[in-house]
Amino acid sequence: DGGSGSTASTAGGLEGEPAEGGVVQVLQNADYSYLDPAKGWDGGVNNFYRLVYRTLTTPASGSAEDPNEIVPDLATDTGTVSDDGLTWTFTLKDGLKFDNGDPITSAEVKFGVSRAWDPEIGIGSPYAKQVIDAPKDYQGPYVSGDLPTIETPDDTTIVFHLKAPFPDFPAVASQPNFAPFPVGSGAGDEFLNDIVASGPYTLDEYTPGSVINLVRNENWDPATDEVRTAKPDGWHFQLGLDPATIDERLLAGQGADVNAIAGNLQPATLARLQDPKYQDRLVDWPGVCTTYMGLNTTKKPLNDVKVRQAISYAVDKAAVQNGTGGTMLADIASTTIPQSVAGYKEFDLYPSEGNTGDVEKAKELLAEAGYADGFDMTLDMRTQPKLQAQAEAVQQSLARVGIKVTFNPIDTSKFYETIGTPKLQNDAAITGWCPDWASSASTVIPPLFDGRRITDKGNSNLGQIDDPAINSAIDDALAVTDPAAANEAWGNLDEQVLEEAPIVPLLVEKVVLLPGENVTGVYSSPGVATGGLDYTGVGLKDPSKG
Amino acid sequence: MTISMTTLEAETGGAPSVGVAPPAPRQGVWHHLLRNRGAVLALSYIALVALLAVAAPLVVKLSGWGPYEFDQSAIDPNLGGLPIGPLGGISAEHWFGVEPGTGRDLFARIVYGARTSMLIAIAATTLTTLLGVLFGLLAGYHGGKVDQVVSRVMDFLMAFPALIFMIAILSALPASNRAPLLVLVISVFGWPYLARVVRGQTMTLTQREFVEAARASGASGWRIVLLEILPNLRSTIIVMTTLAVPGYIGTEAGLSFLGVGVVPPTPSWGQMIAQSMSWYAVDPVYFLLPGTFLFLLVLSFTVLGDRLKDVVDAGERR
Amino acid sequence: MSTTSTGHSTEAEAVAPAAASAPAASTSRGADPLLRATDLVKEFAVPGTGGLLGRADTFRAVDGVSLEVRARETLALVGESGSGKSTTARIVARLMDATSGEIVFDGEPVTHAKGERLRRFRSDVQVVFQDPYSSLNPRHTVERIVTAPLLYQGRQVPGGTRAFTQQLMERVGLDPDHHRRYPSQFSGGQAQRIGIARALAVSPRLVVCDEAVSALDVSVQAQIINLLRRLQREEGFSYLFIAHDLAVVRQIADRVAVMSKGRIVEQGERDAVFDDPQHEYTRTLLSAVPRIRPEWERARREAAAARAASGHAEETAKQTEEETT
Amino acid sequence: MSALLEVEDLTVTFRTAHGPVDVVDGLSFTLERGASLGIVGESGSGKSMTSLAVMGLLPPTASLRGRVSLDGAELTALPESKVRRLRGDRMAMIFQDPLSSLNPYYSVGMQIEEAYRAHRAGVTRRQARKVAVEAMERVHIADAARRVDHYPHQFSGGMRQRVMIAMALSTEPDLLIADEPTTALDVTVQAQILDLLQEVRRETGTALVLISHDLAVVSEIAEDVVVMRHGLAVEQAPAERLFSDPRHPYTRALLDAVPRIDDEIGELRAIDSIDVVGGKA
Amino acid sequence: MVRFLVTRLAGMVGVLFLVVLFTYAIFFALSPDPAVQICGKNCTPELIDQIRTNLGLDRPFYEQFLGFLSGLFVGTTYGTGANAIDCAAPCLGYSFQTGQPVLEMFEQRFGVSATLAVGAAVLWLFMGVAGGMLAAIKKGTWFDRAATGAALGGVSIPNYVLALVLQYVLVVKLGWLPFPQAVPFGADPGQWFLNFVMPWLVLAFTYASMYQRLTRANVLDTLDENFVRTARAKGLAPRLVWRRHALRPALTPVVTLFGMDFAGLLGGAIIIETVFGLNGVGKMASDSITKNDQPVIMGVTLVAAFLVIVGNVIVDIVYTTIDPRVRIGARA
Ligand SMILES: Nc1ncnc2c1ncn2[C@@H]1O[C@H](COP(=O)(O)OP(=O)(O)OP(=O)(O)O)[C@@H](O)[C@H]1O
Ligand SMILES: Nc1ncnc2c1ncn2[C@@H]1O[C@H](COP(=O)(O)OP(=O)(O)OP(=O)(O)O)[C@@H](O)[C@H]1O
Ligand SMILES: [Mg+2]
Ligand SMILES: [Mg+2]
Ligand code: NI
Repeated sequence: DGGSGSTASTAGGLEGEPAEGGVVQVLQNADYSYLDPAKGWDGGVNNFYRLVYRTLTTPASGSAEDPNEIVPDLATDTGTVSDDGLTWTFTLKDGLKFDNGDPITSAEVKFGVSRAWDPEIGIGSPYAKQVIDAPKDYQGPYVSGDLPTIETPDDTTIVFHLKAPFPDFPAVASQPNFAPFPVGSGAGDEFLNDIVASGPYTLDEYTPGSVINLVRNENWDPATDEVRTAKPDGWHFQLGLDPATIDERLLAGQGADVNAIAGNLQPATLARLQDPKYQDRLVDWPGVCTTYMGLNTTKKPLNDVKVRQAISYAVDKAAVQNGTGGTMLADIASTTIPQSVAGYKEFDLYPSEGNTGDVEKAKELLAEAGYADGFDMTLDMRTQPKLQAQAEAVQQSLARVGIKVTFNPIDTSKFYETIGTPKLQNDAAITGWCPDWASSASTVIPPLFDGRRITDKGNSNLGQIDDPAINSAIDDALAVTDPAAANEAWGNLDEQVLEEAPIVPLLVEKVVLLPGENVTGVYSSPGVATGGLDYTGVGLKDPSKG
Repeated sequence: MTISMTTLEAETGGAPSVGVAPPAPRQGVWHHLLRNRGAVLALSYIALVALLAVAAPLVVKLSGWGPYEFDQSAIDPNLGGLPIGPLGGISAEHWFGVEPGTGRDLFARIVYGARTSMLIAIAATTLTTLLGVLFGLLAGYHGGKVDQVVSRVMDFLMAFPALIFMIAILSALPASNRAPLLVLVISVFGWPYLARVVRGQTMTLTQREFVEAARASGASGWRIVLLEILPNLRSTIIVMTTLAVPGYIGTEAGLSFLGVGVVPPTPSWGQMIAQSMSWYAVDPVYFLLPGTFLFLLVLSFTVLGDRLKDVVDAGERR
Repeated sequence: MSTTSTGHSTEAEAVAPAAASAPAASTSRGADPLLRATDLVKEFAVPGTGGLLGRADTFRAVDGVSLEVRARETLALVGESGSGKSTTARIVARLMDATSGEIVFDGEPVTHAKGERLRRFRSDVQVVFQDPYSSLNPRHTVERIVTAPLLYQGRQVPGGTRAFTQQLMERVGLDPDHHRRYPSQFSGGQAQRIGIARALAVSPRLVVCDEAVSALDVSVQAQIINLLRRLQREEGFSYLFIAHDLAVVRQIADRVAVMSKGRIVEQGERDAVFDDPQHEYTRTLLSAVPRIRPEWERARREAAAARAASGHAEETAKQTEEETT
Repeated sequence: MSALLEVEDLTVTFRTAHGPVDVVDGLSFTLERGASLGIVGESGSGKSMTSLAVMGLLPPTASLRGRVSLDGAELTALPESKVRRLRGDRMAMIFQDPLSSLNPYYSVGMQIEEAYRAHRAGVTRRQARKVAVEAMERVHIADAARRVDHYPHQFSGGMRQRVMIAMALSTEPDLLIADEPTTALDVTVQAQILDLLQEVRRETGTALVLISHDLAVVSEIAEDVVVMRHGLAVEQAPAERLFSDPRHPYTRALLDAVPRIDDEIGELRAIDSIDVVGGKA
Repeated sequence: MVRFLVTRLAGMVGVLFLVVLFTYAIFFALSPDPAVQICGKNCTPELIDQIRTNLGLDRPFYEQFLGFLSGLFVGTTYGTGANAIDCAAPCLGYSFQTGQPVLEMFEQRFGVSATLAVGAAVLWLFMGVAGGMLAAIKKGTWFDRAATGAALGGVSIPNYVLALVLQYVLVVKLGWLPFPQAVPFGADPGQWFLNFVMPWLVLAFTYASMYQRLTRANVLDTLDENFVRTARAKGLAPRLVWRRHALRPALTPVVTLFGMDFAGLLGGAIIIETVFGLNGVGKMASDSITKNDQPVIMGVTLVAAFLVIVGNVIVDIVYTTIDPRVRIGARA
C-alpha cells in the first residue's frame, strides 16, 4: 500500500482572510538565483517571480479549487490551438502596464519570450526553446534580432508557431520566461539588480545575499488579475539565515517575526512542535518532488534487471524516511509520479513489511542473477546532512543482502554536473525530481526515462534506460490531447517503467511550515512552488502587528 | 576554525630563548611534568582517548553496537527521528544514547570519531613538524638567498586566508579519500608557523660558537645542522608540536563542521558536532557529547603543551 | 728555527727586532713560519643597505692584516673590542673567507683549500673559543664533544671512544669519570678545559685561542693559562692567542700584534712592545690596564716570602699550587 | 652620628626546588659617608645579592635576614613604600650590563628625567630635562643637549654605562652601588669609567660600593675591601692592608692568581680546586 | 625609512602576485566547468561551447591568467555585443551565479565583516590585554588562576559551539537579545548594537583567550628584564614601573599578532558569519564555495590575502613608531 501520504495534508489557509496592508517577512537561507525571469527557474524563484512578473498563463492560485490547473494571466484565456496543433494564439487583456506606467502589448511579451534563445540569458526554463520553432542559429533578440516564428499581428494578439504539436503549451506559456519585457531592454547585466515589474509588487531594495524589499506596483490593476490578491503592502525577504536560526525565530515569533513565513522546518524542530501553541499554525502538505535512487543500467551488474529489482526490494525506505526527518517530513514513495501531481497511479511493485525492505526476495533475485554473494557498487552522494543520512540508510540496507555500497562524495555544486554526465556517473545516485507543472506528468516521465533524451552533459535519465517500448509509449502519451486520457496513460507508463526498475522511488518529501501567528492565506501551490507555499495569496490578519 | 594558525606562535611566545642549556634530561622533564596535577590530568585524558581510538573495534565489541549500524527501534519516526527515551536515548543498550534519524550508537561513533580526530591531528602534526623543521633549519642555517626564498614562501602561505582556501580546495578536489587530503592541506598551510620559530632559533644557534667549533673541526653543513643544531631544538619542537596538535584537532573539526571533513559514514567529532547543532534544544546529550570530548581533548593538549613549556623553560633557566 | 725551545718565555732571548711592524715579516727568520697570512682584507655588507636594487654599503672589519705564527711560539693579538681580532682569527682558521689576501700554512697555500687539503688543515689548526658554554653543544656529552672532530673528519677514534675521552680529560686536568656529563654540569673553567680537550683530539699544530680566558674568573683564568702553557711545552703547539687583557698577554705571548680599527698598528717581541711601545694606541692601551699599586705588591711579596720562611709554606702551597696531572 | 650604611649579619636565602640555599651568609660591614668600599670575589660568591639586598630589590624567591640601615634608618624594618622613596634618591645603583638595564623603548633623557622626577615632587619636565642634560654633561657625554633624545641602542657600551651613572647621580644620592660596572667594557673604556667614578666621588661626596671580581680594579678605587667566597666574607680590611698583607689564604690565592702586566712572568698561582665554582653545576 | 617602505611594498607586491597566480592556477585546474554552471539546469553541449567561447574559457591558461591580471589594472569586458558586461578596474571577475562583479559583491558585504571585526577587536583587545596584564601582576592569586583557566577554556572551545550555547541562553531562553541580523548602524544604533553584541562576544572570546595568554606571558617575561629592575632601582612607583616599563615592551608582539588577526577577520569570519547568518565576506565565501562560484572564491581569497598583507605592512610601520630600535635602525 503506497498511499500513506494522502491523510496528512491540511487544506491550508489558516483561519481568517488576509487584511489589506502590512509587510510579510520571509526568512530564507539562500538568495534567489536571478531576478531575471529568463535566467531563474526553480521552485523558490518561480514563486517569487509571481509577485513581480506576470506571464501569459500561470498556475492557479493555491486556494483555487484545482491548484494544479493552468489559468490565464496576461492573456484572456489559455490560448487557442490550430487544428494541426502547431499554432497557438493568445489575446492580451486590456489595461496591462509595467511599473513605470508603459503599456504591455504583444510586442513586449514577444520580446520577453525571445530572450530565452540568448545563450547567456536564456538559461531558465527550456520549454520555449524546446517547443517553439525558431531559426536554427537564432541567439536571442540582442544578437539575432527579431524572432519571426512569434507573430504579433496587433497589440493584443500573439501567435506562436511550434516545432511539433505540444498539447501542454498553455503550461509552457506559464513559465517565467513568458514575462513581458520592454523591447530592447535587458541586455547584459541590466537586470542583475533590477526588475521591470508587471506584477503587483516592484523592487525597492536589493542587497544580494541579504535583503530584498518589495513595495506595491501602483500601475498594477487588480481588475486584470484573477490569481493574485496582493493584500500586503510589501514584502521583506531576509536572506542568508541559518536554517536552525530560522526555525528558532519562527518558534519564538518575536517582533516582526509574527508576520514571518519560511521554508520547510528542520527535523530537529519537529519534536518541539508538540506544544499545542504551535499546532494551530503548523502547516503540513504532501510534496510534489520524488526522491529516488537512479540505477545506472549501463554498468555491470546493474544492467541485469533482476539485480535492479533485488535492490528495489532490499532498500529500507523506512530508514531513508527516518534519515530525512521521519514521517512528518516525508512520505514513502513507490511510484515515480507523486500523488499530488496529475497522472498519479497507485501501485507498489516491490512491497515489503513496514517498507523496511524485503531481504528474502532480494536475495532470491540476486541469486537468480548470479550474485548470491552480493557485489560492490558506488553511490554518488552530496555531503549535506539530510542527503548523507539518506545515502547511509541505503548503504546499510543494501549491506543486508551483501551489496557493499561505497560513497563517492561530491560537492553540492558539482553533483548535478557529475551525475548528469554519463561519462562521470557512477553506479547509483540519490536525487530528486520535481515536475515543471502539476497539471500533467509530461514533465516527469519523459525527462527521466526517454532514452532518446540521454545527452553527454546535463542528462536527467539517470538510469540511462533506452527501451524502445518505453520510448514509443512516451510518444503516445505526449500525443494524447484529452487531459484525463493523458493522465491515465502516464500512470500506466510509470508502472511499466518501474517493472524495469531503472530507479528506486524512495520518498516524497513533505512540506511542513510554521508561519507566524499573524500570517494567513497560506495555500499550497504544486505548480509554481513545487508544492510549497503560494506567495500570491499570503497576507496578514492584522496589518498593524509586528 | 577554533584556533587560528597564529596562535601557535603566540603561545610559544615567538622564539623561546635558546638557553645555554643544561641537558634537561628526559627523565627530568618527565619527573617535573608528572608532579603537575594539570599535566597529569591532561595526559591521562589524552591517554584515554588514544586508547579508545586504538582499541576502537574491541571497545565497540564490548559495547555491542558498531558505529555504522542503524537502530530504527531506538528512534521515533513521528518526531523527526528523535531518540526514544530521556537523555538522548541513553540506556544499557546504548551507553551514550543514539543519533537522531538513524539510531546509530553514539558511544561507538565517539570512539571511532576519536580515531579520525587523533589520526588526522597527529598525522598533520607530524607532517608540519617535518616540513617546518626542515625548512626552518634550511632558512635559518643558510640565511641569504635560501632564507629569502623560504621566507617569501612562508609569507605567501601565511598571507593566504587559509580556512577559505582549505574549504575551496577540499570541496573542489575529488573526495573519495578525504583524510590524507585533509592532512596534506592542513600541513601545507601549517608548517610556516613552526618553520618561523625554528628558523629564528636556528639563526641564533648558528651564531653560537659551538657551531663554529664544529665547522673548525671539519663538519659539513648538513652534519652541523643534524648533529649540532637539531638536538638543541628538541624542546622547542616538542613544545610546539604539543601545542600544534590541539590546533589541528580544532581545524579538522572546523573543516568537518563546514562540510569538507572526512567522508561519511566515517564519524569525526567535528562532523558530529555540526550535525548535532540543530538538535541542541531537543536532544542536548547528542550535542554536548562530541562537543565535550573535543573540548577536553583540545584543552588537554593545550594544558600539556603549556606545562611542558614551563618545565622546559625552567630547565633551560637552571 | 726558533731558538725558543719551550713556551716558557722567561727563557726566551730577545729575537731579531726587525719583526717589529706590519708588512710581511717572514724574511727575518730563516725558516718558513708555520702560518703566514698576508694582506688579509674582510669586508662586510652593512645590513639594511642595498636591498633589492643597488649594492649594499660595505664595512672593512679587517684591513690589510699580515701576520705569521712560528712553530712552538705564541703570537698574541690584542686590541679593543671591534678592532677585528676575531674576524682575523676566523679567516686564519678558515672559518670565514677573506675578501682578499693569502694564507699559507706549513708552506702550502690554503687560502682556497677544499676537500682533502682543507680536511688536513682542519686537523692541523684548531680553535678554542671565548665563551666556554657557548662553544660546547649543550646537548652533547663530553664524550660526544671531544670525539666530534674525529667523527667529522671521518677518522677512527684511537683506542675507543671511552678510553680516548678519558685520556684527553686527564691531559687537561678533568676528572675522567665525568665523561658522560653535559657541559652545563661543569664550571666555566672546567668547560673551557673541555674546549681545549676537543682541540687536542686531532693533535693540531696551531691552536687559535679567541679570548680563551677572557670570560673566566681570575683564579680560573690562571689555571687555564697554565694549562695552555704546559700543553705548549709538552706538545709543541703554536698559539694564535687573542685577548684584550694585556696582563694576560704579557703572561703568555712570545710576540704581540696590536690591532686597531682593522689594522695591525704595532707588532713585535713581547717585551719590546710592552716596555717600549712605539705606537700611540699601544701606549693608551697599556696605560688603561688597572694595576695594584706596586708598593702594596712589593709588601705582599715580602710578607709571603717571610711566611714561607717561617714554615707556613706547606699550607699555602697546598692551597695555591698549580694543579697538574 | 652613625655610619652611612651599616650591614649587620646579612643573610640571603633562596627557596629552590631542592630546599633553601644561603647565598649570602652572615655578612657585616659599614660604610662612612663619602667613603668607598670594594667587594671582590669569584663569580657566584654573592656579591650581587648583597647589593640587591641593600637596595631592597631581591628577587621574590629570596628572603633576607639581618639588618641593613642607611643613615640610621633601618631599611629592613621599613615598609616597601618608604624604602622605595629612598631608592633612587638617597641610594642609587648601576648594573653590570648597561644595554639590558636601559629600557630600549625610551630615550635616555626620559629615563634620567624619570629618575629625577620620581623624587622631586612638582618638578616640570623642562626642569627635569635640564637636570638630565647636566647629568649627562657631568659624565662627559659630548653634545649632551642633543644626545639626550637618543635611544640606548644608539650609544656605545661605555656611553650607556655613563648614562646609567648619570641617571644614578641625577638625584645626588648619598650612596652609589656599582655592580661590576666595567665588566662588559673594553680596558680603555673601563679606565675612563673608573676615573669618572673617582671624579664623581670627589665632587659630590657620594659614598661608593664597587663590586668586581677584578682585584686590580677594586684596588684602584676602594678604600676598604671585602673579599667574599661562597656567600661568606672571608676577609675584610682597608685596601692597603689587604693588598699588602693578605691574611686569609683565599685572599692570598686570589692575589696570586692575578696576571700582572709588569713583571713576574711565570706560573700563575691558580686556586687548586676543580670545584671552585662547583656551585654552578 | 623610505627604503624600508619601498622594500616592504615591493615584497608585498611579489607575495600578492604569487597569491594571484597560485589561486588562479589551482582554481583553473580544479574547478568544474563554469560554462556548465552558467548554462543552468537544462543545457545542451552546443550551448556550453557557445558560453565557453563567449567567456574566453577555451583559451589557454596563460592567456586567461594574463587577461585576469590586466583586468585587475585596466578592467575587462565579458562577453560581446549587447550582452557584454563591463567590469571596471580593479576587476576581480564576476560571479557566475549572480553575474555581479566580485568587487561589488565584496563592497556590499564588507560593512558587515568590518563591523564584526572592529567590534570584536575592541572587545578582545580589552578583555585579552587587560586580563593578561592583571593576571600577570597578580600572578599566583585566584584572579590569575581564574583568568588563566578561562583563557585555557576559551582557546579550547570551538566558537561555533559557543555561538550556539550563547544564542540558546541569551536569545531563546532569556530573550535578552534578538537573533542577530545585520542592522546598519545608521538605521538604528540601538538595534545595531543589540544585534551585533552576541557575534562580537563569540568572536572576541577565542581571540581574547589567546591574547590573554600571550599578554600574560609577555608581561611576566618583561618583568624579568633588567631594565625593569633599573626602573625599580630608581624608586619609581610600582604603577609607573608597570605601565611604562613593563607594558610597552610586552605589548609589541601583541601588536604584530593583532595586525594579522584583524586583517584576517576583515577578510571574513567565515564560521561566525555562517552560524549567525550575517552576510559578511566570510558568508559570501562559504556560499560561493557551496555554489562553486569560482570567481567569487578567487576574489575573496585575493582580497583577504591582500588585507592580510597590507595588515602586515601596517604592523611593520606601526612598529617603527613604537619600537625606537626599528625606527632608527631601519636596517634592523
Ligand atoms: N658577520 C659579520 N657581519 C658584519 N659585521 C661583522 C661581522 N662579524 C664582525 N663584524 C664587524 O667587524 C668588526 C670586527 O669584529 P671582530 O669580532 O673581529 O672584533 P674583535 O676585535 O674580535 O672584537 P671583540 O673584542 O669585541 O671580540 C666589528 O665592528 C664587527 O661589528
Ligand atoms: N633566583 C635565584 N635562585 C636561586 N639561586 C640564585 C638565584 N639568583 C642567584 N642565585 C645564586 O646566588 C648566588 C650568588 O649570586 P650573585 O649574583 O650574588 O653572585 P655574584 O657574586 O654577583 O656573581 P657574578 O660575579 O657572577 O655576578 C649564586 O650562587 C647564584 O647561583
Ligand atoms: Mg672577538
Ligand atoms: Mg653579580
Ligand atoms: Ni627536580
